[in-house]
Amino acid sequence: MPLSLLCDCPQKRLSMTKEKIIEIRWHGRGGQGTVTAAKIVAHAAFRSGYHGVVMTPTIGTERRGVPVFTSLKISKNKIYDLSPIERPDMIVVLDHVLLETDGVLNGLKPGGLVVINTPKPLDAYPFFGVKVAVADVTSIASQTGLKPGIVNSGIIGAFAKASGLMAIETLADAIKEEFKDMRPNENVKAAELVYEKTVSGVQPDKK
Amino acid sequence: MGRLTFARKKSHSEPGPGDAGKTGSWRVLRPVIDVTACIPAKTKKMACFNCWLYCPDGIITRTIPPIIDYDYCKGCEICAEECPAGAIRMVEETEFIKKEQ
Amino acid sequence: MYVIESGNVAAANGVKLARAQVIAAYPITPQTPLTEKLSEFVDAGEMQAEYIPVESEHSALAVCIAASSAGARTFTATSANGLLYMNEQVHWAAGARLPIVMCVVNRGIGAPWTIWNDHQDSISQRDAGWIQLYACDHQQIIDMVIQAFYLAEQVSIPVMVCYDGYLLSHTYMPFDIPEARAVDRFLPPFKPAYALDPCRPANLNTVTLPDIRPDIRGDLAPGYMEIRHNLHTDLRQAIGQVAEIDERFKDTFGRGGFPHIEPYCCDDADVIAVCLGSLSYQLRDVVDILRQEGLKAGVCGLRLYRPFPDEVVRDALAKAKGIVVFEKALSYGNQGALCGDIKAALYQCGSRPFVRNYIVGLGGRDIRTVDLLAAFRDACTAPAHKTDALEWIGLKL
Amino acid sequence: MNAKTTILNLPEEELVHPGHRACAGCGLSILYRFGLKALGRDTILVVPPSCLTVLQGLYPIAATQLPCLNVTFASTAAAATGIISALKVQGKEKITVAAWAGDGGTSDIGIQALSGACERGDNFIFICYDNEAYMNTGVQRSGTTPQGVITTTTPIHGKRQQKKDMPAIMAAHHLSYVATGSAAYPLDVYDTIKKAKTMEGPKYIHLHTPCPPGWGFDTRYTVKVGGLAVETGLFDLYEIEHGVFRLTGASKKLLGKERKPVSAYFETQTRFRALTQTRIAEIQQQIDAKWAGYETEKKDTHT
Repeated sequence: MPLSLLCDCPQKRLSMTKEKIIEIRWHGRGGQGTVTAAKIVAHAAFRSGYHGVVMTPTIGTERRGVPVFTSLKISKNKIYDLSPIERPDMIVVLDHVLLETDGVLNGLKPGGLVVINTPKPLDAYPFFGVKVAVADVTSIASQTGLKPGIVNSGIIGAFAKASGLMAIETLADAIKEEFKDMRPNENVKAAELVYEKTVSGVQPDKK
Repeated sequence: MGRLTFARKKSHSEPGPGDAGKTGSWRVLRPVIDVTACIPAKTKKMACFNCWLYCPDGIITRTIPPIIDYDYCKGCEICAEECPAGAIRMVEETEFIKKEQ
Repeated sequence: MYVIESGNVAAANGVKLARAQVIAAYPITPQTPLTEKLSEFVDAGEMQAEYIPVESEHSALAVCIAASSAGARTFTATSANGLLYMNEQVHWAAGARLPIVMCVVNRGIGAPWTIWNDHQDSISQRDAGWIQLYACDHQQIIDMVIQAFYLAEQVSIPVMVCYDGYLLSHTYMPFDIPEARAVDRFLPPFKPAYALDPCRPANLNTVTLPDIRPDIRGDLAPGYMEIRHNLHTDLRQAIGQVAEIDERFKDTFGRGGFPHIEPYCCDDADVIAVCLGSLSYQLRDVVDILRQEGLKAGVCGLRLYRPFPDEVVRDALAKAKGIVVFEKALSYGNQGALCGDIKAALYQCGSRPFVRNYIVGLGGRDIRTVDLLAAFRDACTAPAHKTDALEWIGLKL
Repeated sequence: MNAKTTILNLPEEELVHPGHRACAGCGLSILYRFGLKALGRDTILVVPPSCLTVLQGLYPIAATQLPCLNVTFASTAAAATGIISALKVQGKEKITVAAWAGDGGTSDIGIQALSGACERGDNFIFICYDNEAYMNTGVQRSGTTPQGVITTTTPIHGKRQQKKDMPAIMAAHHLSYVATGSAAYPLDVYDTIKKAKTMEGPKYIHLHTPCPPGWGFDTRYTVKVGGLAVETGLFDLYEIEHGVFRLTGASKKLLGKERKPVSAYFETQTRFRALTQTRIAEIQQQIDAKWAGYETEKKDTHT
């Protein structure tokens, strides 16, 4: 085989094997429950038939308040590649302020999805060529009786609605299990309410 | 794996006398008890036994009279030093060799 | 029962199912959550074991050495500098022939400080006389821990179960937790050939002379060299026992079949990648891409690194044109330790494949699939100018 | 406390086989004989490298009749923990676990593990036989070598630093029992270890151990030299039971009496040859001050 043929566009070929894997990156702050949110989705994904589930929390010295991220890869087949997500299909942001820090949206695939917990309206996020979903998770969650600042259950509702990857019922079950000793019903309620109130849209490319 | 097989696979030592051989050969001077001066020997009573007490090698008996195991006695002289009756005399080993000859 | 949990939790569940009786550990990243989980099991009464919060790794293994000598099934875990701090004890445990199981959650070693993954820690202990197993995913971790106790007790040699720090230890994946009753059938309680006992006194690990010497019955007992020869011989024999245990495990739990190496697309491969740990799974994706490109690539992960299964390795690799050894550790000033072992194993072959050595991911440097692909492809397509020189992937000089 | 043991009612059985490798006149040999008598057969020993390793025999013959685990230098007390926990899971808690380590294995390389085991409260007896230097490797200074002592690593001027006060360090761990003893008083050592056996948690016993070759005296004087250390008030016999300090044995008898001058002790050993008269006078002052304290305490407790 000629060398030139072998070397053409490794990225493209790479994506051929990887396209079966959905890569979701979760951004939050240390102590906000980012890992828990991703873990709940991981459980729900597994139950929805995604046999390949790999969730990797921030590697290193996690400290409260520091921006952290968690990677979640899901696939119908076993996932062998544990390398970090470089081109996420979806990005979930537990705190809109994090968008001001560098790198949160790095590598997002064209046509990908950004889910944001924000009090701002959808048009405050003019990201081109990607789908944006917003919900004011912080205030919706506090209406359910959860302590102010508990957003990791609520954001799952926004994720469920915007991604369409798995049923809200499956996610609700996973939330109940994860929070079985910590207000399970309120947490499920938060996810359900947020699910209802999530709005999303795709900003058309300027061109 | 049996115990012996296993014991041979590692350093597994079993109790027994004379790890260092007959340590009596280390001796230059031999403690000899003078039964006419030794308190238990003289009084025929269970008494004193400082030699038994202080012997680092535990080779003197607590009997009347005390008996020293010359196979293992290293000749440290503590018994002679600690005998309140001065009943233990240290004798050159060469004298015994001469006698045997 | 399927769960989605971290690799450390997988290991902890393996230890729980194995009914370890004495657990000693000292916190060190990224091992800590494993022993935290075990202390939780013990505290909650889910596990009947003594959990000893020691004051150092040296003492952690001291506790295991002594408890094992006194007849208990023992476990500890550590990483990186913790393992190095144990070093003396690591050798001691093997020489004393104690079936201790230790998880080494692989991490790079200082200086400078790093908390991230590479294999320098366990590789630095490869000559200590332990059995070393490397896991690729959580299922392997839990299964390997259970098998490790059985193996260790069969051959009276300690076993290290190594798995990648963070990549496996802190990553969540689905895995099956076997049923306790099935594990009990697989792994009977620990019955040592000798345990410290006032009724049968023995003085263990005493000074041993260079030459043989009669015992109290007058029978000749081995010298230091014979005892060490025994260790080596038994380690070599353990290669076969690893396979038997794997088969037994497969019969009970339906998982296994790769006791020594885990080859992927190796049968007709021109060039085979060799490595330890989860990297071999990542390389499977690379192999898939290369195969799509029409290149006959394969990857062979080693699960058993010590004793080195050289015959198995030779059989798997000798037919290839080239071998690419990807390593997360090296013998500084020489080459990767695994690469040296692979070369030695292939030395007897009539026509030897070329062997290239890539160093990757030291101190947690991201191992990007594209980089692996480029290096592997290079080895596949331009083997003619290949030399023995060590190459580094992802180095930013 | 029970009636004191006498020479006549000490157990007859020797638990150390004769013909072992210890030097003639070894202070440790005396202590070990009576230590094992006190511990009894239902005991498991832990021993790090030291003269005791040699005394106990080279493979495949053991001089000791008790089961013993030889362990690495730094790990003695942790190994004791390991044995205790293994016995516990097997329901054999009645067996006594005793560690015997030298001064280096206790106060230097072994102190981390010892402190850890004592903080954990593990039920064992730690016995330090203090011959005040690394004797097994040929007399190098240790943490418990007294000031001024000539060793092979303090060859000319003697050790410049003070002796580490190991029993005080152990007492700071709030142990149920800390006690000292000396090879010159084997009966007291026997009673002390017997008493330690009745106490819960970690127990620490520090034994002053004259060493003829290391200290530089004739083998016959082992008991005499050990006795002088006590009679001059330099090394004191005491116990600290649940935090309460009291002098014991020969040291207790010194209260209110005149003690021999410390120079009488120094003169018996060549290791003190670098001590100047001024230094000896200073040490004498330190001893006098310490004993003045004991006398005051005694008065306080009596009033």
